[in-house]
Amino acid sequence: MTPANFDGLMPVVIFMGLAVALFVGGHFASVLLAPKKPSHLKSTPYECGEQPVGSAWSMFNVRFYVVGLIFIIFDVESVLMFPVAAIFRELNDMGHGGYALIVFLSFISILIEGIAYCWKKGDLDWVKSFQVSTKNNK
Amino acid sequence: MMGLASYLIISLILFVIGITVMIARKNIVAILLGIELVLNAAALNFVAYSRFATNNLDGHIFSLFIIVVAAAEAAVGLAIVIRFFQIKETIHVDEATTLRN
Amino acid sequence: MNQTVVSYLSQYEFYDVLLAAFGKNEGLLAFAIYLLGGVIIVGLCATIGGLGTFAERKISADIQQRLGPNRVGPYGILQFLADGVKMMTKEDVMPFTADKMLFYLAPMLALVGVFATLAVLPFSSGLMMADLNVGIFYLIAISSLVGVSVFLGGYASNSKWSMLGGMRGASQIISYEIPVTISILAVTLLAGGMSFGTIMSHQRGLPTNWFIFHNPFAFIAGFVYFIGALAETNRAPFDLPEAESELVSGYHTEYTGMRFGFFALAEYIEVFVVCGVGAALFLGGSNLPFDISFDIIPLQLLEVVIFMSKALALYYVVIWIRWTFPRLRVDQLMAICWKYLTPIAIFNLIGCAVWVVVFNGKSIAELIFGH
Amino acid sequence: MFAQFLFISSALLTLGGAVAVLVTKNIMHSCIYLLASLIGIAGLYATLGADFVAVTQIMVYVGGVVILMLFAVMLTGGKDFVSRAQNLLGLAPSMGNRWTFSVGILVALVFLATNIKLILNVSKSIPAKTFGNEFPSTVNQIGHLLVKEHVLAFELSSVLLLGALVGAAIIARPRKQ
Repeated sequence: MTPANFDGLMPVVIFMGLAVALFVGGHFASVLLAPKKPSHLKSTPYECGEQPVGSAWSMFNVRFYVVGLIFIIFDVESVLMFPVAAIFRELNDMGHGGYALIVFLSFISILIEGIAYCWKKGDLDWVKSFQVSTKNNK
Repeated sequence: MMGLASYLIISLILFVIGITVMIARKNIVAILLGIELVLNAAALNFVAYSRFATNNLDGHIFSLFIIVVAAAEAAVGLAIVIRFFQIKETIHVDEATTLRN
Repeated sequence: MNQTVVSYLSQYEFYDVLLAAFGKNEGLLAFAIYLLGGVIIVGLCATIGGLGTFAERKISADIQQRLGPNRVGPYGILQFLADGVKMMTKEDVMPFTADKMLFYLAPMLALVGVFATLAVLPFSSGLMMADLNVGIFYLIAISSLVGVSVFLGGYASNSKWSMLGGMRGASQIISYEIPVTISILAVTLLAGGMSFGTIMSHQRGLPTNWFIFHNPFAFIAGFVYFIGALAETNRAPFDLPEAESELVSGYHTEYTGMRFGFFALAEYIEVFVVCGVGAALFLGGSNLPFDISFDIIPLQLLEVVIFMSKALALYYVVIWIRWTFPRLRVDQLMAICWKYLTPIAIFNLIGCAVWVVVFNGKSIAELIFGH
Repeated sequence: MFAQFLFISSALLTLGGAVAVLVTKNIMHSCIYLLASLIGIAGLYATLGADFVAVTQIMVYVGGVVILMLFAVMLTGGKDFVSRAQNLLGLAPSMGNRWTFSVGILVALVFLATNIKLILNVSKSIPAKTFGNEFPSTVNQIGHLLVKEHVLAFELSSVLLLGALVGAAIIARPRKQ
């Protein structure tokens, strides 16, 4: 395999630049073409015609965080599994298939323990998570 | 220009800014942001040394595990922040005076 | 390996002519080729995204026995241009309580996240823009910017509908990323590499070599990927972040004019991207049947056509599903992700790993017909 | 040429984002500046030829940690957000004052002064390598390292993550006061 060079990364940067350019260009066109008649009522947040009460930046239920928490753990585990999965076939062809399988499966089994724990404790239930956990935690 | 020294200096500036954020802020989430900066500076150092000083990729593995540990740290740290907020109704770090609850 | 459009073109004679014209500066020439290709692909995908809105309305009209848009151009096909012009000429309204910087930034992040994925999309074996060694992994990673932008769009508007939609949207997108990632992990394991070039080269020839027909586990993984991708792009029946009967319009309630247009464009292009990835990972991508190996440019264009037709067929299925199934409830949404798709995806991954070891990586067809 | 461009723009993004994290008074904005800084670091990894680590950086931080932090800010906003939205306080609360900033900057300067000299010596003692334009893949090597030399760390990291999941779920789980 011949080593690739840095120029292979160019499209990534170019596409990001094109996205920014499209954004700026679209904004520019909009500034040129769009009418500008601001009024106070127009720029109130839309709440079906009612006068908004308070700010929307208020507290949210903790279950959003618990979902994010489970996500990030799984995300990191999948990151670590990617290089091992990428060479799994190669190891198998070299005759280390059994060893690779053991390494891989023991990694995944700990992942399964995590999801089983969260399932049992009710963290995966969107609605019931509150009642179940109050029972378990006193 | 793209030598070892420039990467080390970028990493040092990042580290120093992270330390400053950790000291100057009184908001616990902002302190966690500073910790992330510090950890990233360390990981950047590992990868830079791995390219310029050695011929193997052990530095990459190290920074990979730093990223893993940083994610776990952020998860647990933010959980503590949320719990702290439920008890004290603030996330000012000076209010964290008790070791129980 | 790592064939890009530049290294593909460099085997022809006119490349040397171009190189001489650019003063022997290979980097500059590569930049010019990539920029041209990027503009073409962005234009193509923006057109596909625009036509997507048109196709959506036409197909829904078909399904509901209506006519759909038919005024602008023949069969109303220029409707998307009319929509675009309309968006540009609408007033931009920003709520006075909004967080101005983030309000501007959110649509841009969505656009950057979606466009950056286009760089690695394998349109054909030779005319691929970038064949990174971490191709599919890069695609998953950079597309998570869309989740951030959905959250920021909801937060910055400072409207209660937007905030609810943004929170729901972000948690939905990150949740469904897990089954999608694990399904892709199964494909990585079967292909033995993360770059799209490697993945495509394993699916050469007859459709029996496609990964979806490789083994039973990969077959299920294909469907898990598709369901998860529907949810990640906020398509019905998973369109809870923008459920108009519950949340007005979700995270882009306060977005008007061009900024709303950017969100809509990003969403439609993202649907095309996930369909393209599904086609590349599971349906053989741009490979010609029967493993034809003449290397001429018209054949490359044929490969592009094959890739596009596979991706657009999946696009049709996406629209079809939208107008067939009712929307899920939010607790059902989370239950499907964490209690069904994720365990099934992990099971598929284990199954694929065991399959590779037991059958030495051979597909079902190879085992039966034995070549 | 392109590598230099990537290096300079990534370095500017990294340092600019980090400085903005330091000076901004809005916790939401500072999360977004952190995002910019982390993407810049991913670009720096790419210039070092570490493609897998760069993408891991984007995947874990952009997709995970930053979203988690944004969620945590929303979950702990409460009074602070309301007071800022109604402009009761000029600044966002708890983001530090002049006293803490001066202490922090003092510490930073001391640290900077002691380390600059160290770094210059280190970079002199390590012979300068020159690299061409090559960008070889690191994925396969990292995979082999993970299943051979570093297999214990690989397995233990999964135990660490399990511990973090269980611990954080117990701490954050909603319960009655």
